[in-house]
Amino acid sequence: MAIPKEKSLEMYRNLVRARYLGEKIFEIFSAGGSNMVGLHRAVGEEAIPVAVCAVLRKDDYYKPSGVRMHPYLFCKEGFTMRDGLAGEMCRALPKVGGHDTYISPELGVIGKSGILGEDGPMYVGAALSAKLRKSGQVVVYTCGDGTANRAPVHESMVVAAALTLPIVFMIQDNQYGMGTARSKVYKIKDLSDRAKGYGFPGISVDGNDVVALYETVKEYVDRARSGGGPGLIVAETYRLGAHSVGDAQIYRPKGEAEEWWKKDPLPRYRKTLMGKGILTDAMVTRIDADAKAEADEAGKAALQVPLISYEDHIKWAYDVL
Amino acid sequence: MAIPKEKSLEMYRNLVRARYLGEKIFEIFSAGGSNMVGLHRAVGEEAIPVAVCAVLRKDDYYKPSGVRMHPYLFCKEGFTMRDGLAGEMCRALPKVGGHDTYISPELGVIGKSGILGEDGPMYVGAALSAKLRKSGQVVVYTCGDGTANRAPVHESMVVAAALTLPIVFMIQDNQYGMGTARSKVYKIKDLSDRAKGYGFPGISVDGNDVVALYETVKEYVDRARSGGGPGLIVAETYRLGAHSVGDAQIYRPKGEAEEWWKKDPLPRYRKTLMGKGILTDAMVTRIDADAKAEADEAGKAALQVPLISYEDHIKWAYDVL
Amino acid sequence: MAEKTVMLNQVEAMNTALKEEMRRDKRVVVFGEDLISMGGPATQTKGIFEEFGPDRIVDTPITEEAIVGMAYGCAMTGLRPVGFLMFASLVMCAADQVFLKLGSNRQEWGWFGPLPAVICTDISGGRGIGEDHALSPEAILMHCPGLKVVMPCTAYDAKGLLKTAIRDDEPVMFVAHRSLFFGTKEAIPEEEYLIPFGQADIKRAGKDVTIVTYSAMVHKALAAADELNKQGISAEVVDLRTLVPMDIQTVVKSVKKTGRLLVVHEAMTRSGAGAEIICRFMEAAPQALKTMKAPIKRLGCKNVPLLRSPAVEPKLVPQVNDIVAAVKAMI
Amino acid sequence: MAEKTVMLNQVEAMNTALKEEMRRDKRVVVFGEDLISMGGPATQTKGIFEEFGPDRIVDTPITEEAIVGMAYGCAMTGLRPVGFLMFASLVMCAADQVFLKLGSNRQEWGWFGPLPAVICTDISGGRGIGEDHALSPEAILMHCPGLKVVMPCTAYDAKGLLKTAIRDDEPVMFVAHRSLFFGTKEAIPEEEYLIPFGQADIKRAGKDVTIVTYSAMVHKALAAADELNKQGISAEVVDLRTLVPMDIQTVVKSVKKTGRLLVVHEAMTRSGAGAEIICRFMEAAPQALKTMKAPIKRLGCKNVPLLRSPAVEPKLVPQVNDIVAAVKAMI
Ligand SMILES: Cc1ncc(C[n+]2csc(CCOP(=O)(O)OP(=O)(O)O)c2C)c(N)n1
Ligand SMILES: Cc1ncc(C[n+]2csc(CCOP(=O)(O)OP(=O)(O)O)c2C)c(N)n1
Ligand SMILES: [Mg+2]
Ligand SMILES: [Mg+2]
Repeated sequence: MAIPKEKSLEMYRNLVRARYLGEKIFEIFSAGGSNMVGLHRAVGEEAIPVAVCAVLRKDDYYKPSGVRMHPYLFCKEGFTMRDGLAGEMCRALPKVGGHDTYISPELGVIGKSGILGEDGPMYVGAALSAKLRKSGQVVVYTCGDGTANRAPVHESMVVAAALTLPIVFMIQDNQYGMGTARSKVYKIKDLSDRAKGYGFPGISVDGNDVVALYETVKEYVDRARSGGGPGLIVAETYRLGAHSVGDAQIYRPKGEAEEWWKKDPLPRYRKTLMGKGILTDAMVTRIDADAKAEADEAGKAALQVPLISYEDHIKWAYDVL
Repeated sequence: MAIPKEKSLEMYRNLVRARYLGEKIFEIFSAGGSNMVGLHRAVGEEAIPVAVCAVLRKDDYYKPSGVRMHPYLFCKEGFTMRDGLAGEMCRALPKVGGHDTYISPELGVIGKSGILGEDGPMYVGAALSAKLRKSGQVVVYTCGDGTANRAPVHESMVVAAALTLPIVFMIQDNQYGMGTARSKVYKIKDLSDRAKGYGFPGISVDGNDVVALYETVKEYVDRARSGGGPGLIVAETYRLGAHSVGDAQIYRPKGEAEEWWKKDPLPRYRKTLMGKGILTDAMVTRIDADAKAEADEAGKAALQVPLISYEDHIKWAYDVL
Repeated sequence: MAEKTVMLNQVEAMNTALKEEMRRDKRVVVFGEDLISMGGPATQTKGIFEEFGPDRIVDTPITEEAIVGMAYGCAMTGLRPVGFLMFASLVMCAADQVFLKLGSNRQEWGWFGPLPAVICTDISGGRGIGEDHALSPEAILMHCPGLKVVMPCTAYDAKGLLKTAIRDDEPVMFVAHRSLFFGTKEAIPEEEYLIPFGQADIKRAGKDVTIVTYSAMVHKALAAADELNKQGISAEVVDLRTLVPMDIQTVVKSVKKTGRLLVVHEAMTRSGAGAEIICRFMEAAPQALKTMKAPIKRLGCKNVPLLRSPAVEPKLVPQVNDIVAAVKAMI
Repeated sequence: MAEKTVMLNQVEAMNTALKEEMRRDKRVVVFGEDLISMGGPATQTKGIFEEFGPDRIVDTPITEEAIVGMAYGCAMTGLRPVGFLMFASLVMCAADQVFLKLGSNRQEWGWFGPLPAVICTDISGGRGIGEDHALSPEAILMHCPGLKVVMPCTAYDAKGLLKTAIRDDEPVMFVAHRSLFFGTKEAIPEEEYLIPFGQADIKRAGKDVTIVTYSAMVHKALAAADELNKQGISAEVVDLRTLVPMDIQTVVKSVKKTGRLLVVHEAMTRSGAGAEIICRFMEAAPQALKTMKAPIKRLGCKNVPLLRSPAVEPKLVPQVNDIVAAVKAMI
């Protein structure tokens, strides 16, 4: 499958933007006073949302993985980097850009759960809805390797299989769930074996390889869209940093992260595209500068977005006391 | 694997006893006034508990399938037919025979859930306990094909795999969960494929064939006991009757049950044993007469067992109001 | 007004409500276990597949978490789903979905749009089938932000309230009672009607005591009122019909008249809905307490699990004679 | 008596309690998520693996239903398990296990033997991390037959109550509060002590108003009492410590003295524990209502989901000034 040049560049640009976004989040969080509740960094795992968003339609449904990937929704058509940042700080401009923090049904984002995996059934509902409405929409639901063990993720797969729903499950396998190494809780080497128990296709793919990701997601999304039902993609990647601020990482073997830094998707994809002549040094410099400027700008803009206020919050309620 | 002659006879006897027990339950229920809450018949599915109990040690843990199999605990060492019947009517002789209705930890029965599948994690706990106590006990946890899709059954398998626990999961696949044909909710033909997603052995076996069941259960229980971890056995059988009283069975194709009656495990096993010369006509007649007499006796005895009273029930409580 | 009526029991009334709403609004869809294959475990959805086809009603595997989560997902994406849970205890299998996703998830993340989802279920208590099957979950549902809680006791109310639930833009837990499904038929207007939420209904007027209750207990309270009447005590029976929102003003008005308040429910007493009803009453009428003729009383299931025995359940859950006795002790 | 003491914060006190009980009784085992790999998400289990090894502490996958179910299974088979849920909202992921299996299953089926299981968890509210993480589940736990509910607020209480919980033969929900884990260290006796369940503790004596509360809110109530004191109002702060069983007599005694009752909690007001506390008070002291100096009041979280924002949470959950204002309005 040849990826159109424009798509390739879009994905490269998004990878760079994603990297700067991550740094901006860290910067704002570290500065304090940002109304930001916690910090779960995602450096090195950005290829996954970038590739998924490159495949999806604007009205397709997408749930990025667990606690760390939501700001990366900015790659999805209709969202901006400012939104990703503002959402992280629980700020919102009601209806500006048609969305409020992280939820925007018309852009395919219907919610997320702080309790891991509970958003699975919600997105299965979106898939059922797409099927009943015959809208041609597809859902991509992503969760972490730790989360993939949870009950609601299982029930999601059961129902999606039984009803042949247009949903692609993705496990973002970054080798850890908090302090728990994946190998401690799975007796299968290849998490995509889970698909065998449900009777839909499953595949593992290098989650730091944008090209492989794009091709696999496209194949699975196309199949789902044409009525072929669900599938499972496991994207193998690595959580380069701590689970969250405060995690001393006593469980991590020495040298492991260093090995994975060598597989960083960003320089890797840059090299691929330069090898193909799609990217030049000049473009790299410009994309980098643009992304950095965009992130700076987005940071400022996000801090201008008003905090959701008590009054906003209470307005809708019917039995406040 | 040669099954010892005594085991074979024990299983045949238990099959016959199970059949009479089923009839006795039906009789008592139909007569009314028995304090019996509902009726879920299990005719034709008796080979499964019979084979399991023939393999297990007295102190092993066993949970028969779902709503219909609990009276068949009488096959387990230490239980009697009277207990199976009395349990069905919520009668109990505290400490007589060391057990009360259906729960008897010292005989390996720690509870059951009216909400399907929720007993899975309880029995996984027994398996963890056996492992931590190094007691050499094994757990067999059985549930129906419908129940096997539920969240807690999944989490049970996840944990059992991760911790290499001494537990054998069994799915009693009787082709229906209430009105839902198994084929409507599974996209896999062979339910034992579920094991592939957890990384432990799985196998499907003819659930109306006592010999095949015994051999498979023995292999899986022996492996679990020797530290080899969990496994999944799917016993293929058929729910010959309605789900429960009141079910008009509008969903069942004509003639389907008739086909399965031909596979009734009882005459089938009788034929096998007679072919091998283990059973004679005279023995058949005697076993039959004994079982019938035992069931009649057990029926009377069960109705003598006192109902659990309000006073019994309230005695243990600490904040009744 | 001599309206035309049709005789329906409660499950027929619910079935009719569903069909009427499905005809009126193509976005209404229904899903759950055995709804097509068996017409619902208690004929709630009989004939719906035949009339509306596979795009409007779906049978699921035995996956309660998924059913509730799917209701959220459908409601966020242009449909108006009615998800069925086979009995009310099953909210416990989908508790995070019910309590934290359906009721509060979108607002926790700062989105304040509509979520027109109904979860339809029924309490199976009163048959001695044990705690697992008989749970009456309203106190827990009331403690969740963002859920409306409807508990009808007549065919007329069930129909009107279910239709209102389907048209509501917020999530609604519609909790019927299985023991009432096949009760006496009632004359139900053929013409469409809705019953607004938050309006209690005085099922029987009286002047000596106010019995506040809902769901199946209304019928026991009415029977108790009959009995009390014979003994010269006149009881007013207030059926709350919806617990969120709760019409406490009707209760206040009634108690101002009678001077006595007894709250009755089937669920366990401790931390039950009765406590909330009593607190709301006190908050709405703080001065009433000083002049009431007897201390406020509540009556619910004893604080122990329901034994799986028809012989014991009636001793744990309030019965007609318990209500009679409680009232007499107040007088 | 000049006992020897050691300075511990609350999480250290809990950790010490666990270790003491594990040394005392080999049947005590501990399991949950990241207990070994990280010493517990908040160092609750630090050092336990090192001292007791893999037969006494086990790390599980992210499977909350399984954790609670396993506590049942272990407790029925000769062990005394302590299962950890990473934060208290997760009871919702294991709701059937907590509410219907742990608390009532064995008795539903007619078996009345012991079930010495502890589920240990903590509320994560107060940090603006949203409803999903901040749930305070006590009202729901109290509504389950068969569960004891413990909610300590000091290091001293946490240690003594956790030890009692582990020795109890009935299932206990031990619900700490994360915001207190790393608070000021307290002088904890080196010698062993236990705190019995069902004994409220008067954390501050006063004469004008009784503030009844528990868990983290005790500290806010104490701060409010300080502030009120400056304004000439003397508040008594009663810490219930355990909600089931509940020591209502201490509350009654206090209110008889003060004539005023305010109940405060962090959980949502509607159908919250406050309602039960108030009802129990009324039931225990029906005549008191006639003579109290002000209507009883409750203060809890507003009936909306907690927005995931540190800027808004304090406006939803009662703060020191809200308690002060509520008391002043009563006087
Ligand atoms: C049901 C549930 N259990 C536990 C937690 C606490 N928790 C938050 S993130 C996390 C690890 C998740 O691991 P994984 O799914 O692999 O995602 P990753 O953090 O690696 O992106 C845990 C255990 C939670 N939020 N929800
Ligand atoms: C969680 C849950 N959902 C639904 C029910 C209602 N119910 C009782 S039995 C049954 C069918 C179970 O099917 P299966 O597991 O195949 O067991 P079988 O009845 O065939 O033995 C259902 C849906 C229940 N008891 N628990
Ligand atoms: Mg991970
Ligand atoms: Mg079945």
